[in-house]
Amino acid sequence: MFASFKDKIGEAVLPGDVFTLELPSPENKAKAEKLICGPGLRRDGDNVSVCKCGVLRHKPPNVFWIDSQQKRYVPVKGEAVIGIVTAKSGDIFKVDVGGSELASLSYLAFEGATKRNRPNVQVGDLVFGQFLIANKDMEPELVCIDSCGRANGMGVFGEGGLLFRVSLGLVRRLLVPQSELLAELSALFPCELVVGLNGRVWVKAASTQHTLILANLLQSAENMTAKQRQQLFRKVADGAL
Amino acid sequence: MKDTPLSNCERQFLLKTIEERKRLDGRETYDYRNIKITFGVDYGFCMVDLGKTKVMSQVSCELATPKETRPSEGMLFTTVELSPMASPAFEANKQSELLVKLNRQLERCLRTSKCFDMESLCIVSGEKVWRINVDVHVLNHDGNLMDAVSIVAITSLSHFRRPEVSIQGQEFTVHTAEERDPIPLSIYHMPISVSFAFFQQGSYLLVDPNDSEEKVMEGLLVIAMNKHREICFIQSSGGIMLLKKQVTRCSDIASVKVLEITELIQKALEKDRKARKDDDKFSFAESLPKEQITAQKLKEAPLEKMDIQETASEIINKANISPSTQGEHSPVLHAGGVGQVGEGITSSWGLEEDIEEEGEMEEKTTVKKTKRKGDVIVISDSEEEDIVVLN
Amino acid sequence: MILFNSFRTADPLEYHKSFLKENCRPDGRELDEFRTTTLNIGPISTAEGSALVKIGNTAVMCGIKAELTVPPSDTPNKGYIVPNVDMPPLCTSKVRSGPPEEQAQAASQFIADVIESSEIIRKEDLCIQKEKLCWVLYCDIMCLDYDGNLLDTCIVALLAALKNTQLPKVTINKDTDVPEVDLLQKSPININKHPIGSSFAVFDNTIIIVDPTGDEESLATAVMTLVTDEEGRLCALHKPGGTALSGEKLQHCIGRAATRHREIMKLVDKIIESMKK
Amino acid sequence: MDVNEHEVSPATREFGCEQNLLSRPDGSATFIQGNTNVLAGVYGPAEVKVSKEIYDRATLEVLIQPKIGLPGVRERAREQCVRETCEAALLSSLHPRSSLSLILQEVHDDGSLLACCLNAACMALMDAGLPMSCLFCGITCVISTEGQIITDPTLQQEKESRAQMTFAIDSIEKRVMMSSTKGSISVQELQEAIALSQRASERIFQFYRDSVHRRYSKIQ
Amino acid sequence: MPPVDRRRIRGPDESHSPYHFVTEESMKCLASGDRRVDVSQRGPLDLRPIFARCGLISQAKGSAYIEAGNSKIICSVYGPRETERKDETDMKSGRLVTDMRFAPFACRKRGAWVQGNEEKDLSQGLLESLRPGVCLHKYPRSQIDVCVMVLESDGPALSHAVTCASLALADAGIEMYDLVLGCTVRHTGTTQLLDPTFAEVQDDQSGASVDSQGTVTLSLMPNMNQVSGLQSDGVMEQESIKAAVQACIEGCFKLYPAIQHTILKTVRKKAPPPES
Repeated sequence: MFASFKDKIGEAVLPGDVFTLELPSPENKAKAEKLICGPGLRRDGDNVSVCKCGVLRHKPPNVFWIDSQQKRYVPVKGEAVIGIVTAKSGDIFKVDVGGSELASLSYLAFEGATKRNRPNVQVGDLVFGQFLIANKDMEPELVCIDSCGRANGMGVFGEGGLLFRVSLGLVRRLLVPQSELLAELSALFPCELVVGLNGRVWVKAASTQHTLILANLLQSAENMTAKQRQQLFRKVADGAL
Repeated sequence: MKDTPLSNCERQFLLKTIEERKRLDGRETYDYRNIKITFGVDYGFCMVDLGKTKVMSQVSCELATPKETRPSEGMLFTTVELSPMASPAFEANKQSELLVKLNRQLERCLRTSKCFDMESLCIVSGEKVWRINVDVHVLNHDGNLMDAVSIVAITSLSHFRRPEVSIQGQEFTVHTAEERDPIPLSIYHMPISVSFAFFQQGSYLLVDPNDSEEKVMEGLLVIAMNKHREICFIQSSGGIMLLKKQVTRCSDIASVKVLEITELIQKALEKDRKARKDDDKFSFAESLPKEQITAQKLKEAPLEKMDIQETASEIINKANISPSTQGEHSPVLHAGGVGQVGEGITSSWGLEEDIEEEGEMEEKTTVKKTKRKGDVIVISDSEEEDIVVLN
Repeated sequence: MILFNSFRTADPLEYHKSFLKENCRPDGRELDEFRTTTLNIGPISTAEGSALVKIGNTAVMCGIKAELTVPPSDTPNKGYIVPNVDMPPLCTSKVRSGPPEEQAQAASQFIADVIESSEIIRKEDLCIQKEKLCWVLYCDIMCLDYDGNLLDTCIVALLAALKNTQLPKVTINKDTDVPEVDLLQKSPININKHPIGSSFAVFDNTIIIVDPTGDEESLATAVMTLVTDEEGRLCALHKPGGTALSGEKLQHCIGRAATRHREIMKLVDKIIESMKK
Repeated sequence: MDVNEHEVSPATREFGCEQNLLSRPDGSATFIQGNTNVLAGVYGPAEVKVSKEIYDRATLEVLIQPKIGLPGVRERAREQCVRETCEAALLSSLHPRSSLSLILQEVHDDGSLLACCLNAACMALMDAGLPMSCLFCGITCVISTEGQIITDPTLQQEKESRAQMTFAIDSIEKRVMMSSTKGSISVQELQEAIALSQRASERIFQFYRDSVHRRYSKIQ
Repeated sequence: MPPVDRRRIRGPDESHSPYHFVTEESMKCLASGDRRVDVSQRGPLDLRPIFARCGLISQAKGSAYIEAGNSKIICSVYGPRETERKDETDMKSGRLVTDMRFAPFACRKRGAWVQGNEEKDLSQGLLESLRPGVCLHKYPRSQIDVCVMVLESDGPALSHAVTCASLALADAGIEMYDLVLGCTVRHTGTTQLLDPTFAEVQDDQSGASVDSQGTVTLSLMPNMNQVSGLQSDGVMEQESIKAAVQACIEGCFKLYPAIQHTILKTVRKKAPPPES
């Protein structure tokens, strides 16, 4: 349908849109085959077809994906998420991460945890962890340690703070390196912010009031252009709220 | 499907904000969320948004036989339906506790409070009355369903018009909307429910709790009242103990809220009435929020029909050039009333079981079987039509 | 042979495809060949009309019961036809006892639509006296053995049972205003149109087969039922979703359906003829 | 064909849609065709009941709720049509052993209700971000007593017609995914209606595209 | 208001069978239907000619069809399969589940689709009669479903249903101690009619002057010569009941060879003897 990806980068695409790969000339044939399809794209012979609606993104040299605003999270290996512990059973916790299945989290997958020294985790607690196993055919498994066995910011949440939900698109925007949104936010009030790729955000500021403002600002930033957002933030900084 | 569980963190934070007399969405303790009332094309249709909670209602009427105990009164039936759309926890066609409660409370709110004239719905006493049905659908559940349901139900009842009926003795005629203007119900008063959520053994209260506030509340008090400060029903649940003082305070607050909401409903009804009078064609597309980027509109447009017929004929002709190669099978008859066509695979059903009704029971099956063998002639791929084999 | 059977169980889809590639089917049929259709008209004496139809293993019995009632108030000169399809637990291991599941409900609606669309019987013919009395024909269709292609089988059963239906003469007694039924004088009802269905299944978006078996239905990417009448008009093009078909492919199917219509009509006529002798 | 006919009955009425209007479902949309209005909500991929679990794909359930009264046999038949159309478009094998549920609520029926259900369903599935191989849209055609084919009819036009057809058309090759008809139709009429619907579908797909463009307009 | 069946297409709210309004002269023709007036054709203790066949339903593990006079009954057996009710305490033996229904067109008066109390009673009766014959302990943790459909009913259906169901069970290869055969006797005043038709049962009830009338249905395991089920309705003296039971048992033995034959034929078809 469309000659190439390149013209459509940054534009909204719909499921069923098909791109033909540029016919590789003999010398750069190897390059064309190396195209990496991210979320929302599927390769089908010489064509790449879109299966989710959203904005087509490109990361040089050859990574393409679709940025969409969906709400439902599907676990992906290596992604860091905020989970809610729903049950303890045997040696594992069952954790709700917003996906189609509960994820399992071992007692031992915490920094410094041993058979004797079990982490203090109660049902209803929040945990920040990353997926060790996440694919469509298996039960997802979370861990709260990195490959070196260190917590690296993961683990059970402490007292206080507020958990709320935003769209998965907004979460990714918060997490891009040098995110403008994040910088503007932290300039407003000093705060602790934990962002899970499953659309859950935890925030804790000096006072309840500040925490609430931050949460509401984030939720309303969803459908705003950068300019509208900055205006709003300035208003808040001037003490309108 | 299960609802997302409430984490300890959210619970603690909510309780803390309530203690600090704040709410997550920035409301004050006694504030309602925004109420938006929309009407549709039909009389008696109404959609109410209470913050993110969304409900809709349609009132309809039909002729029915009255109850023997009240032969000269119309009937009112209310049905609340919790659409699985509204929350992942709702299941279709399931009588959940919440659903039973909402149905019962709405019934008390509308029927028991006698908010409209039932006797005017009688056509022939003891024989024919109007039966008014209120179908309420909960479309999105973000707390305080009872208030939303009571607002949408009474608003759609006030908006509804029934066909006019003229009576000549025992005979009556129902007039269509074209013949005579339909007439509204005579509403005496508008009962509106106001919900109060209690926290910390009743030391804190919130008006119009949303979903997360409902999840941490300890008790709920629902007061239904009309603008004349007449209480239509009170229901407390959750097993909290309230002081007399608290109840009176709640009823004071309720009276203010009811006044506000009634005014809002009246205004919305008035606006709709005016629009209909000015013959402003209602359209759902117009009611879409224009400023939101999630909404989109497209004007009506014609379609080029020029070569459609040619395209169609071409397809038909092309198919006719190569007619089906499959020859037609001719039917084979086995007995009076039984026959078969085609000779693809035969079934595990023998042909003969239904036609054998005579004969001796003992040796019957085998006898028949052998006799039959010579009888059935199967014609394969024959174009001849008149081969019929009869017993 | 044993290997082949386990192939069938292990990967039924590939098993079927390996046959379709060679333009034939696991049961030895060609792609556009129907299974043997057997028709038995009038097996049930307690019904006003009845028929047992088997297409391959699929067996359906239709019984027509006529009752008397008051015509509907919006069409006082018409009677009722009330069709219902049921798939009792008897007919397949997939159904558990209880109210009809989606497939049976959708089939009931489909049969009702075909009756409406084809005007198989003029409902006016069922009226005995305007605003006072009319017949209601309950067409109860019961699947006894389900191996695919329920809809075709149901339509043939319905048509044959209706052709077999004899209604007693009814007069309204002028004095008492009560209907009187004379069982000695029975007459057949007038069949206005003869709708016949042909079902198709699509494999891999390209291969179209007729008269799918139960296995074929569950593996196909789409199924479709075409109903035609004797004038070659379509009474239904029922394709509840599935993979897409072009207008050209549909046209091909319509051609096949016309041949099938002639075939079944001949069968029905012959049998009815033989019963008169 | 004279031009005046177009003015008598436009090929498609005014369209409108809004996505993501409900807070609870994972995807939601309302679709408006003239005065016909359907609201759709989608949940999933979510936890599936063991009895409904399918080992190699997601289980899709469709529920159609009429405005008045409870759903009956007619709704069941419609649900089957919508469900099997969605199943053909969705790449459900990407989410095995999970449940997808689609709930459609009739808000107002002024003709072409099934078509509007399909359109609302497609919009809601898109909003939920479920993987799909193609999009689909619904178009209803009626044949008036004069033999004229009218697309996207009102309830009045439906009542006055002698035959009615609803098609679902796919977005890639514009072929017929779903078909549901009423009344007796000649082959020529059927093929004309299909051709017309295919043409009308292009407008609907363009409308889908415009809506999505607008929705993502603020994210650069 | 009765709950409305939303899963079926509804007809008018009320309709009446034409048999309510039958004129008198045609009533006579109805009444003279299928009865044993002519003893030379069929004696009071003769069975109607019976036709039985196994393995008709392709989808079922086992199935059988029985036709006796105008009565037509079809039965299918599914299982043994995993039991649905897992909470059942006794998991050591299998569960037999019976479901007996009448097609809506099976009787002169149209029946409802929804299973009525009579059908539930018959299902229960069928279960009780069959259970002693089936080696349920061989099927732990599983259930065997027996579905019986009466396509046309001409006289009491339970006895034929029992015979049909036991044939279907045998066809399904379910281990059994013995076949179970059913037989019914109608007792009126002094006469006893074996395997009565609808007209024969109907006729008696209208003539209410007879003070001793009833029906006895009996299920017999012929090889073991044991009765697995006995049911009687109506008012009868002890002596008459004795006689009726005896008549039933004799009827069952008359039935036995035909049923045996059907099974033998089925077995031969399934596994033909090696040609010598």
